[in-house]
Amino acid sequence: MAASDISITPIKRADITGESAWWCVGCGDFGVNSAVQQVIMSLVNESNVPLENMFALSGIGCSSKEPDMLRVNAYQGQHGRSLPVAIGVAIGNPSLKVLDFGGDGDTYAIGMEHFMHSIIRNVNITLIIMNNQVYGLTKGQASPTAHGGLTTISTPEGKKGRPVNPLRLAIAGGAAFVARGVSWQRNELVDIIHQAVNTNGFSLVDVFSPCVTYHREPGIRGSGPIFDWYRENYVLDIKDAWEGMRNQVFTDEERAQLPAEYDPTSPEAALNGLRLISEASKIGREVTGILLKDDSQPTMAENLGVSADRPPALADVSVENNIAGYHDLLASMR
Amino acid sequence: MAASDISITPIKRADITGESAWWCVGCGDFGVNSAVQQVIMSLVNESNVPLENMFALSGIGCSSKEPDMLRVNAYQGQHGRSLPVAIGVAIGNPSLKVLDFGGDGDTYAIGMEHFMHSIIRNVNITLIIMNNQVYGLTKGQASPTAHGGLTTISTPEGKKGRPVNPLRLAIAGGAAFVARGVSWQRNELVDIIHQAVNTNGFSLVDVFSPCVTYHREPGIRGSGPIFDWYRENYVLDIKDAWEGMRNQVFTDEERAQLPAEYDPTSPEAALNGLRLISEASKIGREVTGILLKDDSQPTMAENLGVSADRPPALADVSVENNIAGYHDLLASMR
Amino acid sequence: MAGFQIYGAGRAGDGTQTNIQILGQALKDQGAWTFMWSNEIYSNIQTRDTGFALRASDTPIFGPDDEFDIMEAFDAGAYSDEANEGRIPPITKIKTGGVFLYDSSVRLDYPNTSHEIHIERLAEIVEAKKLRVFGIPMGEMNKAAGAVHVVRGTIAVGAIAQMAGIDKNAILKRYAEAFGAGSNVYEINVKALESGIEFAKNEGWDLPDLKLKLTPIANDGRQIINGDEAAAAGAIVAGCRVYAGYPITPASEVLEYMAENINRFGGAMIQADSEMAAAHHVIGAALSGARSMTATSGPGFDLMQEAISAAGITETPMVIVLCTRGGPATGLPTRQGQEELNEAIFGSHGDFARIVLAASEPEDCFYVMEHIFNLAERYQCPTFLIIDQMLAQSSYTVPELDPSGFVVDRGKLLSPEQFAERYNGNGKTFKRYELTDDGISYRAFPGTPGVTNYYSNTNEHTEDGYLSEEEVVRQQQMDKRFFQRMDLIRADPQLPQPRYYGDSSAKIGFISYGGTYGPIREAVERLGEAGTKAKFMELRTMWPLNAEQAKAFIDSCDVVYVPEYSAGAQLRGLIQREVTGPSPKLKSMLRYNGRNMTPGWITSRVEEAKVGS
Amino acid sequence: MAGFQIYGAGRAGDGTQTNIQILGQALKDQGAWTFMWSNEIYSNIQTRDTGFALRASDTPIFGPDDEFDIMEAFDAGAYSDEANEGRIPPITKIKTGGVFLYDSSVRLDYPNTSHEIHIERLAEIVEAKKLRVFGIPMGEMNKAAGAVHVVRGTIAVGAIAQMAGIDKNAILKRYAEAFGAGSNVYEINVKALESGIEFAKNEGWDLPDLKLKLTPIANDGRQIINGDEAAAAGAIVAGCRVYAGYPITPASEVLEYMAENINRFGGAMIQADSEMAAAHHVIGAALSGARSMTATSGPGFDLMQEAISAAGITETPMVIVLCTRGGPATGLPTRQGQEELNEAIFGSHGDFARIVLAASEPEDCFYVMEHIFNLAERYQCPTFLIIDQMLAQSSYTVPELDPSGFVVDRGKLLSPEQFAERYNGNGKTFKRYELTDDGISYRAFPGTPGVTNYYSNTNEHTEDGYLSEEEVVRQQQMDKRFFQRMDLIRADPQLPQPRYYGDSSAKIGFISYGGTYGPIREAVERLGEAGTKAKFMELRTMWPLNAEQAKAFIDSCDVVYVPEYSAGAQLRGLIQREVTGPSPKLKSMLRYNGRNMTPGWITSRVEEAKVGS
Ligand SMILES: Cc1ncc(C[n+]2csc(CCOP(=O)(O)OP(=O)(O)O)c2C)c(N)n1
Ligand SMILES: Cc1ncc(C[n+]2csc(CCOP(=O)(O)OP(=O)(O)O)c2C)c(N)n1
Ligand code: SF4
Ligand code: SF4
Ligand SMILES: [Mg+2]
Ligand SMILES: [Mg+2]
Repeated sequence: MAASDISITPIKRADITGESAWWCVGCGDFGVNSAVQQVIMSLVNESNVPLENMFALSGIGCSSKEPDMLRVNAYQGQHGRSLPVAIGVAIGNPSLKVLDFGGDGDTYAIGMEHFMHSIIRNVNITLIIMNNQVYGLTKGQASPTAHGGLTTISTPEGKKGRPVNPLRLAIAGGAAFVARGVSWQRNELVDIIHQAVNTNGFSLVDVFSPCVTYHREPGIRGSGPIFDWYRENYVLDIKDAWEGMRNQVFTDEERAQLPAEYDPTSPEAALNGLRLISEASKIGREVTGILLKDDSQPTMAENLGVSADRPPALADVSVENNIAGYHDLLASMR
Repeated sequence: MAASDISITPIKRADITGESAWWCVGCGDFGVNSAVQQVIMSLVNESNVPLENMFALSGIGCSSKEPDMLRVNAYQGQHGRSLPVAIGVAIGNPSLKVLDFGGDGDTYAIGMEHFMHSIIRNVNITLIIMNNQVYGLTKGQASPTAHGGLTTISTPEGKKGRPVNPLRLAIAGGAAFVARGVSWQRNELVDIIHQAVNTNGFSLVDVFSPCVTYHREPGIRGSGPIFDWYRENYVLDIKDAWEGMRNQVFTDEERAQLPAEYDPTSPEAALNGLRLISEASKIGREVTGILLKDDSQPTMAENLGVSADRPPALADVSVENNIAGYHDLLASMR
Repeated sequence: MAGFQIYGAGRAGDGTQTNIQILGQALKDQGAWTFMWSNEIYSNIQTRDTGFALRASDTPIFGPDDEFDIMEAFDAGAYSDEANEGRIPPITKIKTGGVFLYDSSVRLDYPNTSHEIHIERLAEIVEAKKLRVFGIPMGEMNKAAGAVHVVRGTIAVGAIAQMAGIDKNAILKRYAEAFGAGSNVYEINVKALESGIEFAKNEGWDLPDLKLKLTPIANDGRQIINGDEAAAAGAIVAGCRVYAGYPITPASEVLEYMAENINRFGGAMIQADSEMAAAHHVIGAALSGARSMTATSGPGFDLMQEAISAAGITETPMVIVLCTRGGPATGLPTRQGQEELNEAIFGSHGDFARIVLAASEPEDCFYVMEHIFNLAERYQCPTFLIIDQMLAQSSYTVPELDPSGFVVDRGKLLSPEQFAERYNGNGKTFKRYELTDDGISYRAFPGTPGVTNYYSNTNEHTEDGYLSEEEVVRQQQMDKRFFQRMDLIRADPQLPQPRYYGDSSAKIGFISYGGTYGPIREAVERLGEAGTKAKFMELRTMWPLNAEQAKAFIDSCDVVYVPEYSAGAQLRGLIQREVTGPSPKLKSMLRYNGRNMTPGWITSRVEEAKVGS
Repeated sequence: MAGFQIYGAGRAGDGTQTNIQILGQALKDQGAWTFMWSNEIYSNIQTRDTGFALRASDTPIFGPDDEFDIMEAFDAGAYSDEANEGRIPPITKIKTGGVFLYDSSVRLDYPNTSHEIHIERLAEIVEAKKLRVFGIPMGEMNKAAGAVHVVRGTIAVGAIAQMAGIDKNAILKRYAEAFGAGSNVYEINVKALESGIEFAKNEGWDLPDLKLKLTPIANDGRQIINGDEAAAAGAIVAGCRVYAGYPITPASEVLEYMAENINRFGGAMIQADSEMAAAHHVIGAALSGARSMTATSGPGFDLMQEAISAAGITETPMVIVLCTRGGPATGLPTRQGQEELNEAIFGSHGDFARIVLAASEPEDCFYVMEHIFNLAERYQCPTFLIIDQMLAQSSYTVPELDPSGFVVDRGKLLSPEQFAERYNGNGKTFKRYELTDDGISYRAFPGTPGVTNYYSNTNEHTEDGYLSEEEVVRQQQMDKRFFQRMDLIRADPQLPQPRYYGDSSAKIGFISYGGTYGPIREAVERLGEAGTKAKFMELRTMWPLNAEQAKAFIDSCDVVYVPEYSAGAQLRGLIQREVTGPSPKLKSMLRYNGRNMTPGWITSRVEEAKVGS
């Protein structure tokens, strides 16, 4: 089918697959791409979202090659700057489903301004970060999420100083949806991304997506082992985290007040999530799972008075049809 | 005395006062300036900090005119960019006491990247923000801290969307010191700034410093009344906030666990502070006081291996004295 | 041409500006052409000296004149550099025989407190300039009437109206508009105005030489508008539906205009977090299919450089109104400057097509927006309009602006129907960067049927937008995007053409752009009247510069003056690059102290050059 | 000049690069001059085709030659555009009669799996180019020896060593250095090397035409270094003690070098959050008194524009090494480009003094850092060094670099002692922007005695740094900071002077800058040898451009070619602006496909032009 034929459901993976692969064999990003494609297929095939309405964006980095791996409407932009472009798209036409892809350098270093403001403005997009602790594309310098001690070409003595914790910032900023996925658990990741896309407002899905080429832990080389390192040394499932915190941090009375399962939709989720992150970090771990889901806040488009039914991109700009309004406009300046 | 004579304590206010005043009569910034001068005098006169070691920076804005109001080593930079310059100064010579001044537009809009990263890197400086909810210098557009509904020239229908909450972000980012002052309570403000300067690491002092010219609340005009509006409708002292939260939010058992007074140095301060901010916001209030003080983390200078005793600015750069090292350096590339 | 020029010398917050503005509006209603500007506006908000000025004439005018006929002095800042900061007091700018109308109250109120005027201290300059001095105890009159200090200006307006024969009712109409007829503020102003008129009448004051013969206009639609507003209004009429910007002098008025107006037409105004964000919002909105733009000035423009480069390689239409001011860095943020031409044309990394236009007065700002948007979409490239601070922020009287002639030409942007017709069912595949015969690829609206692979990429890319580094691909895209595109642009008849003024046989020429237009045009006229033939080429398309046209003009002259507000002589550099090389024929006239040029500033430099040669 | 050029055609991750590098190092130890570069390096990390190349010569060389004498082919990417993406396979670049040495294994391992070489498929080109083909089953030999796939390259090195007569021990020494003598990896490589030697010996292969007569150097200090490393090392020797940067190709090597080395000398390397932050860190560090710098490329340079303007008005020394690449936007991020000259000279808003230098090979990069820092501090202004991707990232053999001659001249930066002497006890007051006779104001070290009012301001300011908008103040500061400063800079004898090559009586000239130097110099020599006299002016100070020198050179020519890596002909534009205007004498030679120029690429264009005329 010519891609420009009116899209006919059901679409297959091949229909939304780009022309070549740009990642090292074994790179975690493949897992993310696969999950993303699955979500797109499900949106189109099951939720009747027209493929025409998908819009993918990215910055620059290995992770930002994601639009090259897809075949959807897309923009691959400048390093760190995909979010403000995504805002333009989402406001220009609020009927578009905007997926923004980035790396940990892209979004949490140089893109920090936009990251925080996009959250606070609650623009209705889903941001998917392939977090690998390094600048992959520029050959392995430490990124802001590199853990303390990580040795890279830019931190020959091991990284000093604290990493950026995106989940904490997103919760503090008031994101509508905050989750951490891992690239090697496809089904969970699909579920997370799916929920993110279906949340009205700003959704962050930070995914641990290991760089098998430049992320080097002492004694570990290659693809498989770095995944193991993550599994064994770094991540902590939110269920376990909650369980552990309930049991270890709280008194019996307090525990009685706490639900047995972590609930990302509870009004306490923001504070509980932050607390979980802190507790996990005390044992050097990072929480995975859905931390927060709250789409009670108006989106940026709503605040600006535009909507899928009133998209600026499709506003009538013919002079004829607007002439009365234009005359009014000018009459006020005399 | 010629300012370049070796400074002799005690210094007087006039010694550290600039050439003219750049603010509207009644502007809150005068209160901040006065407190800052008092802190400088106390540092110099009582704590034996040489006046030579003070370094003030700012961006652009009414608030950023602060260095023009002082007479100390200083840099008035670009809008939103004083923090990265401050980092350069603080790393170039860690013996300098760096005070950075900014506005809410300056630091929380365009300067957001640097705000978050300066916090996370824990650079040893004190950031003092004159928060007035508007862009004063450009004549009154809404700033990121403008409260919902505020009418300004850029929000003729009232501001829509959430304000940036700098305290929440600073706590989430891991600042060493986080406080909110108000410009009309000089003594408290002096105390806060003093503590901030004496904290090793990144200190944020966000000060409500009303713009008497452009911050317009319905039915309120001029200098006095806008201060009253803040007092009566907007701020909530941390003591009262804590008291209120203890009594209203917690069960009796929980309350028993909580200290009677808010303690910014407790290990729970970060989470308690965030909780206080949330509770206050539910009644449309902003907490004032010291929320957090924790200087346990290494500073950026420490992480980079420089210090007051080993300042790059004063490193010996003579070729003669370094020649052996230079030869080694070059010998490695053959 | 008959007219006069008034300077209101007061203090920020004392109402000087409002009253002068009202006087100007009333004069316009009476048939005058006016120009109103801040002559002394400090980039800070405080109760310090300000000067707001008004020029009125019986023919159209586009800038200030050299000296002032009347000065309204509301405090001592009018004649004295009180703070000893090197300030040149405005009184020096009254012309010989001019009028000094001042508040003779012994004590003034806030914000003029302690800046009372001591008339005896100006004896020397009054003598030297043979000033006509009129004192009115405005502050005291206010107090007696129980009115507020800020209406002192209204008293002054009344006195001037009386002396210069301006219709009282015309003025009252404007006060009514400003404050609401019948409101308390209005009534206070009416009384003040009347007391001013009375005072002057009682004293028998008269200024026969300043009486303009005007024909009141029965609402012929003439507008009072500044360059920013005109550009913003023009943008809306041209179909701009997403505006993203960050406040900055002298561009904030564009943002504020959009905040007020764009939503009514189905658009959105995004007050961005920074200019960097704003520029990328503009790209995003353009990708969604909206006509979008931003406006900024120097420091903000610096922050947009990367986005501009992205728009360049992704072939995204991007409209920027660049309001220039005195630099570098923060520089002189509220004052005149044209130091951003270089950056507009040569900033950003990489070679890509771009278009840089300039406007010279608000009418031009308004109408050029039609072309800006059409050019940006026709050639899918960054397109800038440069306007300088004087033009951006001064209020001009211009003929009624007519939106009806605007043509919206979206170039090769396919409507959903066109898209369907072109691609659906015939096996053809849409390719964002297709190599077409005419060298321009199609755009489309994502979200409309069939548009599923609209891929824009800041990496070098294949025809369908995928990253590629192959030399053949690169060469083709570069040739299309840069060489072929610039050739098309050069040949486009909608590129604003230069305008010529003065005597075409003259051997003295001027080349310039932007707000220098008014002063130069008048200078050329005055030179002509004084027997020195001169002519003026006003450039409107700065890039690509039409070298043949410029060469023809320069060749026809013995000397070509290049007046500009730039120490770096950026315009002259451009002419050298594109037309002449370093040439003794080109003579710079540089003004880089933040102050406006006036006709006399220019003519005197021609005289000097003559004496020198 | 005798020498040869080898191309290693493999796949990212298969060890091609390492082995070629080791061969190059060994050749250098044997007395050769080498040049090593990535000929095909994609801006992505994956197992796709890469090409790493080595040129060796018995005289110094500064760039690639046209064609390859030897190709090591590790998989089918060497001869085929497998993915059908428009890629031109490297085999097309072997010279007639050249050598094709390939892995003849039937199956290859990761990352070359499924890209096995089918030699029969190249019959045509082998025939046409009369290639000498040598197949070694490298993969199979590895497997048999239980070694790893990546040492196939070592086998190839062995075979080449045998055929071209390169000393085995010289090579082993470099493997020992790379992997540690006696280590397991080392031993595997030794075996592989030997097996390659044996194989070739057994087959009786020989390449007598490629045997270089070299005199092994007994450690004469000759270095193998790329432009980035040379600039970074030069910066440290020049006293740079704060480096702030953000990774970006082709400048990351500067950052990495600083990360490794600056702290030992009491300095700090700040890996910034962005280039914007980095540039401001540089300003801050300079204010503290440290020599500081950053390095970046196009997109990062865009982000520094505002900071540059701030350095301009605050008179803060700011050193930027600008490593250029193919643009616009992301463009061709790992490939050759010189599209940032315009932005370096004309970017940033406002008029201020700046200095833009260029270097042409690593030795130049190293030594010019002495002057960059001295100039930046002497004139207290932004100072840039432009180096292009080829120069930044290719490894050159250069004579031993000597730090001992560096002079650190900090201009009017007062040491604590000098400050005390000048100001203390005599009632004189330090003023940061004092109007001095020589037009340069003093700097000082905050934190040292007496320095209590060191105030830098991005607003226009008085002599002591306070904000001022007064016209007199503005005029004085602008005259000092811009006009006077540029005059001083122009007259400075330490501005790198142009270098001239070739026959000074020639009428064919070349003007260029940067890494085009090597290819042009060779082209000029070859033209000369072929009887066409030519000469070359290598510009090293791009701004301020010395127009007299350029004019003299151009006047002495009938035609001047301007080779550059820019579709926009940015260098030519600069020459037009400063020297000639549009001139038929100037002929652009533009290469903008991301590939390096070679001598033959240039000479053939001269020939074409001749034929054409
Ligand atoms: C303004 C700018 N600065 C720097 C670069 C160079 N650059 C390209 S990708 C990248 C970092 C990539 O790291 P990350 O975002 O973590 O993505 P990853 O490659 O790890 O997926 C950098 C620094 C650039 N392209 N633009
Ligand atoms: C890059 C840039 N953008 C915009 C401006 C214009 N500008 C000057 S001050 C200011 C805002 C000031 O607001 P804030 O920081 O809150 O300070 P305040 O004046 O309220 O104290 C702006 C937008 C600028 N100088 N530079
Ligand atoms: S370098 Fe790392 S992040 Fe990039 S593609 Fe390879 S494995 Fe993935
Ligand atoms: S405008 Fe507002 S913030 Fe600025 S000086 Fe006046 S009162 Fe203060
Ligand atoms: Mg990464
Ligand atoms: Mg503010």
